[in-house]
Amino acid sequence: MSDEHPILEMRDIEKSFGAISVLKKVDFTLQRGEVHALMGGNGAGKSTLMKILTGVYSMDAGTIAVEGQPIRLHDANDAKRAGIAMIYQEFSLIPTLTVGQNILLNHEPRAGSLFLNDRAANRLARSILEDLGEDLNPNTLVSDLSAGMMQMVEIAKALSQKAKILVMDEPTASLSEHETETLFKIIRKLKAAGISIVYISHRMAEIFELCDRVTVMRDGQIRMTEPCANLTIPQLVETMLGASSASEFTWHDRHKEFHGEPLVKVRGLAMPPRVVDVSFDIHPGEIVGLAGLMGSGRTEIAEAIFGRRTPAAGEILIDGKPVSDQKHAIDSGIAMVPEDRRRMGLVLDHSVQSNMMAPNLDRFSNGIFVSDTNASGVIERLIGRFGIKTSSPAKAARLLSGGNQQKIVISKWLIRNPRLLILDEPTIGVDIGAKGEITAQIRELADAGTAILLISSELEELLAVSDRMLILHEGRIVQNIQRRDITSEEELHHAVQGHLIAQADPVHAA
Amino acid sequence: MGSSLGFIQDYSVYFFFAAVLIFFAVTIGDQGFLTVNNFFNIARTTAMISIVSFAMTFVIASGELDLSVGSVCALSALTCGLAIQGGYDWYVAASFGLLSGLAIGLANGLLVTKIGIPSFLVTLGMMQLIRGVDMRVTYTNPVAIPDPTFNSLFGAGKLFGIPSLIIWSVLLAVVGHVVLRYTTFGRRVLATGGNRLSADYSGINTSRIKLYTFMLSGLAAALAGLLYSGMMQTARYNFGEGMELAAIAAVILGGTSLFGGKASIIGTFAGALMIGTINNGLIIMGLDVSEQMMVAGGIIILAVAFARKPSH
Amino acid sequence: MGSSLGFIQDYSVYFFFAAVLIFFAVTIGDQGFLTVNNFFNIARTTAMISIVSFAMTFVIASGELDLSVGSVCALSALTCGLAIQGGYDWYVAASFGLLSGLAIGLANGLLVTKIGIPSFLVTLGMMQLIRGVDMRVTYTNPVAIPDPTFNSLFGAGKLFGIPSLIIWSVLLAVVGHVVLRYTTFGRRVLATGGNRLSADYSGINTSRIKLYTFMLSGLAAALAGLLYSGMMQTARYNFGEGMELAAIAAVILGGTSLFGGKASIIGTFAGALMIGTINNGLIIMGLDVSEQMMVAGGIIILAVAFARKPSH
Amino acid sequence: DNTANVKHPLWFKEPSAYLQEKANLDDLSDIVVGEGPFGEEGVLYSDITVSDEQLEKIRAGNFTVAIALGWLGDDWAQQQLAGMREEFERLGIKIIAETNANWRDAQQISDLATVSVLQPDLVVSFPLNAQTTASAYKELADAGTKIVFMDQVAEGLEPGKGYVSMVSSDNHALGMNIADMLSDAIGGSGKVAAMYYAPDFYVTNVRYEGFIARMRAKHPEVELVASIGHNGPDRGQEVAQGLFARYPDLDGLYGSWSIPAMGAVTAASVAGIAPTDLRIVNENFDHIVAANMAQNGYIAGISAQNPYLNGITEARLGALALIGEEVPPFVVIPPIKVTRDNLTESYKRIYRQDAPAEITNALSN
Ligand SMILES: Nc1ncnc2c1ncn2[C@@H]1O[C@H](COP(=O)(O)OP(=O)(O)OP(=O)(O)O)[C@@H](O)[C@H]1O
Ligand SMILES: Nc1ncnc2c1ncn2[C@@H]1O[C@H](COP(=O)(O)OP(=O)(O)OP(=O)(O)O)[C@@H](O)[C@H]1O
Ligand SMILES: [Mg+2]
Ligand SMILES: [Mg+2]
Repeated sequence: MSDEHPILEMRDIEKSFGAISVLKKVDFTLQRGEVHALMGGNGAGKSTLMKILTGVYSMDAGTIAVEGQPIRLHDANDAKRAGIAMIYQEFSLIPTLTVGQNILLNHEPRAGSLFLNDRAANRLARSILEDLGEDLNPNTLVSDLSAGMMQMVEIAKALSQKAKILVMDEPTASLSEHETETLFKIIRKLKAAGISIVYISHRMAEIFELCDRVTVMRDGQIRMTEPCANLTIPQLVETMLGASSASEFTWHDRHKEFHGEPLVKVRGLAMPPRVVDVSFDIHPGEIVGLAGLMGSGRTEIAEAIFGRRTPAAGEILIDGKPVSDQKHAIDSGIAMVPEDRRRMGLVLDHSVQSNMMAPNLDRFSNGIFVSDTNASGVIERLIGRFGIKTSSPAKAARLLSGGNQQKIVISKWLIRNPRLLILDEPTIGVDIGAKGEITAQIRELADAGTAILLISSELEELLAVSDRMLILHEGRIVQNIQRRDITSEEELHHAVQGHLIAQADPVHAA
Repeated sequence: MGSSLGFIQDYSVYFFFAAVLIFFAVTIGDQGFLTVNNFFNIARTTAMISIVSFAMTFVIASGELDLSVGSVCALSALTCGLAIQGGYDWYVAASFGLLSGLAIGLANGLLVTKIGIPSFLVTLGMMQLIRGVDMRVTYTNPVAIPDPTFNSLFGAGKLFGIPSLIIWSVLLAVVGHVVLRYTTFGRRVLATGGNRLSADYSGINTSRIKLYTFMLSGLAAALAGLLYSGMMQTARYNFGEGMELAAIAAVILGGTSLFGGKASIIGTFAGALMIGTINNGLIIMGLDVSEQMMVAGGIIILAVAFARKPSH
Repeated sequence: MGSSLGFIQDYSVYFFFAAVLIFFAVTIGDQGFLTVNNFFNIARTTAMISIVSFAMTFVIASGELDLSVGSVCALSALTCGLAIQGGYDWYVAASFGLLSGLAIGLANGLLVTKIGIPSFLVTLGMMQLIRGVDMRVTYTNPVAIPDPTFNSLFGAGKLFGIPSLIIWSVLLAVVGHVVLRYTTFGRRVLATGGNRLSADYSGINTSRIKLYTFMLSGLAAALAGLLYSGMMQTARYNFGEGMELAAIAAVILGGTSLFGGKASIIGTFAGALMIGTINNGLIIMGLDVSEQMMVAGGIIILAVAFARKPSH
Repeated sequence: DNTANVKHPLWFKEPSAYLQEKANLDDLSDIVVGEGPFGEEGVLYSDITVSDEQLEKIRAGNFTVAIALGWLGDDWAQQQLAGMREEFERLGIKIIAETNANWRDAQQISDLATVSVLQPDLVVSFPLNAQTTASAYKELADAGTKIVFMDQVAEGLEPGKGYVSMVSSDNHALGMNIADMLSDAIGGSGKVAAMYYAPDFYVTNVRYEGFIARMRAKHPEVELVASIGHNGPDRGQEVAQGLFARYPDLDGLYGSWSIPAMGAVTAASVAGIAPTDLRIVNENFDHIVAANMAQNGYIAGISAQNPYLNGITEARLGALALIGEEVPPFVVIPPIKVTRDNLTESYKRIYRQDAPAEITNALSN
């Protein structure tokens, strides 16, 4: 093997699903030891291209060479043999198995040729997790984990394969800043060890921080491959989307003061072990951001407000009345976009249209009979508005790209016109264009009087949207601060770790 | 999978049913297979299984199973029969029968949704428990139903020359189809079976939905029991034995996924009628019992070999 | 769910089995229930169902079902019986029986994985088809098995004072447990049933795995057939009727999820033994058949009422 | 009362005065004990013959017949079917359909409806239940099909009008023979138990009633200590195990059909009970119980039917009715008491061939 050849060369790759062509004569080259960003709008074909590389999909035409040697990829094992591993966007974990069992699935340490050595497996898994900065018991069932934790396990699983080529399909989507930083450290270490990495992400900052080169795809074609150093964010966005729309994604003060009776009052909420004592208010028309580390209990708070969890102590009042259960919460006008679209957001085998109708059946019916025609008008409008890439509303949600699936989950809740909209990591996997559109939507709703509780691990997003921020640390709201008093992302980043932001004019805790 | 192939696969039960009909028409058309009377026979004898499998379609679509239908069938028949013998009017007696089925459906549903027992076990236990009750209340003796109105309405009677059993099953097929496809309830059932957690987050009370499908199933099984007893003018503790597997088979043949979320009542009806037609045709062909079983088994496998690769 | 409660729920079948034993020991301990012989009886009569449900545990864990076990049981018994009558040595005849089961398992597996027919239908069709064959080959006559070695090894014999049927079932429970828990095959079965797509992504040949579980199930059913015929010194076409539901019940009682991915062989064994113990105890109590059915059905429901809320 | 301390089957009715009267007779061998469904006297099967002239007429008729059985899978059904097939062949009547309802009356109704499409001239059938299947038979009869019933009559049909005739073993006598053989086997006194088929099923009900009547009348020293049901032949072993666990000192057992009786044999041998300490009597003659009896096993007596003769008789009665002959409404085949002493000759009578070597060898040991 010589060093003249790039570690990976994909030439003239074509792929269609049925009549729809997804990849059109795609060329992609990966150099040894580089971190190569693969970018593009939702549905551009990034995941499809990489799944061809791991043998999940078979290509219709084209060639693939690893270190100059042409290879054929029929299944995941061929890819494994060729030294290729991938962190899948939609996760490749088995929910009924433990963390340790998942990380080493299909390459478990053995005792003899037949028997498994689970103890060795757990030791290995634990050490990989420790490298990732996670203190997670390998005997935990994966189905008990939060989305962020699952992502860490998925990463650990790919790392455990000791591959030459590592594909990461939105590895930081559900990670908070802290985990992201640890991951970056590891990526740099891998790079130093000569491992080549394909890095897919919609987070611009990460690309510039991490990557050597970037390839941009649009509509199944390669539009550009350039060293990062030669590029600016607006250039990149324009190549991806065809027009610059990143401007929407900057904060502007809505100059609103929220006094009067709050819509939601949270008092002394406790859900051990993560949530100890949490109190805050949300007013109609207000956008409140909730920041915290992964596993700090943000989801638990959100679900308590939505009536899905019974707190151990404390109370949650809507219109002054305690929330009894989810039905009560929904009837009081609360809606929630959950954090895991595949498990909680979608019926993957059902069509886009039926998914979007699910929470709105009362709206699209006379109480008994459903009117699909009424619904399809509204739904087609939303599909257009968010640029949801689907050949038709009848397409199964499973067949959409990750970002487009997420757009369905968000837009189906917007139909409801809720009084309080809880968004738990709403823009996971969503491209920058759509993020702007979603941000605009949130503001529009708030202007119309809807209260918003936004949970996001992407501080940039929190900062872009919120009027006020709650900072959750060790089970308590350690700071309740107006957005306008935060001057930098850096500041917020530290606050989340427990270092308070100096406030000019502290808001009195409600 | 190409979409044109997809079409054939989605409708495979209809194609295959047609193939079965054509085959029998060619081979034994002149031996009585191709008579109105024979088709009436097929539809009449599959009426009960059809009706039970319509409701079973809902249960399966919501992600559960109901194995208790057979013994509920007998329970309802016996309740009604004993009530008629006890001097109640037939419609009161019939209501008692239906109520008994509804009650068992309710019990199944509560056990599954409130206590969280897997439906396979709840309804298997219930199947035994109720069969025991069926045996006990009548000492396994048959209960004669000496009410001509009842027997005509639920059994051997005709309306405009069409046997009442056929009217029942066609009527309920239409109702079932409309409810599944065009009502909020039907949509909620499908969402529940497709992904329960996601349906829950969407504000669908999935426990309530499951409860309703079990009640529907109890009710349908009870109606089937009334039809059996109308047809036989007698009720007996062993009505509906083995019915659960036959009904589930019809449902799955019709293209409903055993894992929930995808269902078709018309498919189920075609599935039930196809099984009935095969049984009928093979007897007319003069095959002996062992041959009938072999061929019928083979046909079921063949019939779905055309069907799509399941996603699970 | 609290973790301490979780523990009880995970092990609920053992707790409940213990409760059943204690109840019978107190009420009918002096009426013959509490004798070594009676426990041997229970274990012996549940040996076949246990063995079939061990393999069924693998099938269910991989996300499928096998309804053909009952008729495969009879097929193997008849094949072996006819071979012995045809003058073959007992071990050759037994191999023929086992091979017949393996062949049906292979056919089931190929139809499910290559053609993609839902296993419920494949194996339901196969159940009928093979039962037809069973009837045909013997004209439904019983086949006597006049081989004392065979009958002792597979049936009424003892080794070190322990009935051979018990040795078979305990041995296979241990093997099954080890394979499921501690081998790559077992892990792959669980992964396949836990999420087939993810398992595929991880490079597991899930079709192959499912094929193997069906072959295992065919083999186990065939062995159960040999044990039946050894115990009764006869093979009959109707061996194993209704066995499929009983086996699935034992599996689910034991804590295996009908949706795949989670399984326990020891739990299955406890489930099978518990059902056997209940049947035995109720007979000794002198309940009549209808009472037995009511109580047994109720107990199954109660037993799992302790079990966890299913995640599906 | 030596049968007072047991829980009788749910369907059990006290033996009628008529039955008790017959049970009081010393010798049952040359009489018909049972009465027909309408109280008719039974006619012995041997009185039903077809003359050459009648045979000509039957053959010329080109008649067709359908056989609708309640179940298959034991010697009883097999021998009946053999008798019918042979006799119909000889009579030149074509069998155009055979159905097996596999114990389910709903299935039987469906089978009969399908059979009616073929418009057979004659149907020979075992009605699984007199009440439930009645309307299906009535439809056939109304369409002009002649019906010969096996073992029981569907309700609402009358001999000569709705159906031709009913052919049955003398089931009352069969049950009484069991009591006699059981008593003989245990030396006239001791403790016995009965295992019965739990569901309501006409022929087995009648046998049990005959058994009880005879026990009371003739065997006061034999105490019936337990009566326990099974709801399927294959559960016999499990039930017997429970029985032996609770009553380890039983002297004898009425084991119902051959399959459950053999289940009891297995259960007894496993429980370590010697064949000399427990005698089992049952009511189906097949190879397996015969072999056990020959080997000096537990089976001490078999109250046997001769189902081949039932088959022959049914075919003859049907044929005669088709050419318009008058036939008796209730024809009876008397049971045979089989013990080890008359085993080979009974075998020959029932199966029309010599007993297999397995049996004869065992007998000579
Ligand atoms: N199995 C499939 N069948 C049909 N269409 C598919 C299938 N898989 C992907 N597609 C379509 O191919 C297109 C590209 O999808 P892909 O997942 O590669 O996008 P992506 O670039 O990864 O997008 P995202 O950023 O949203 O993850 C999408 O329009 C999607 O709907
Ligand atoms: N470290 C962990 N180990 C095990 N389970 C966890 C962990 N973190 C979170 N979970 C699970 O995820 C669910 C949601 O957790 P939480 O509310 O703490 O999440 P969060 O603060 O939104 O963080 P995340 O970004 O991880 O979702 C909890 O019910 C918990 O069971
Ligand atoms: Mg993607
Ligand atoms: Mg969260």
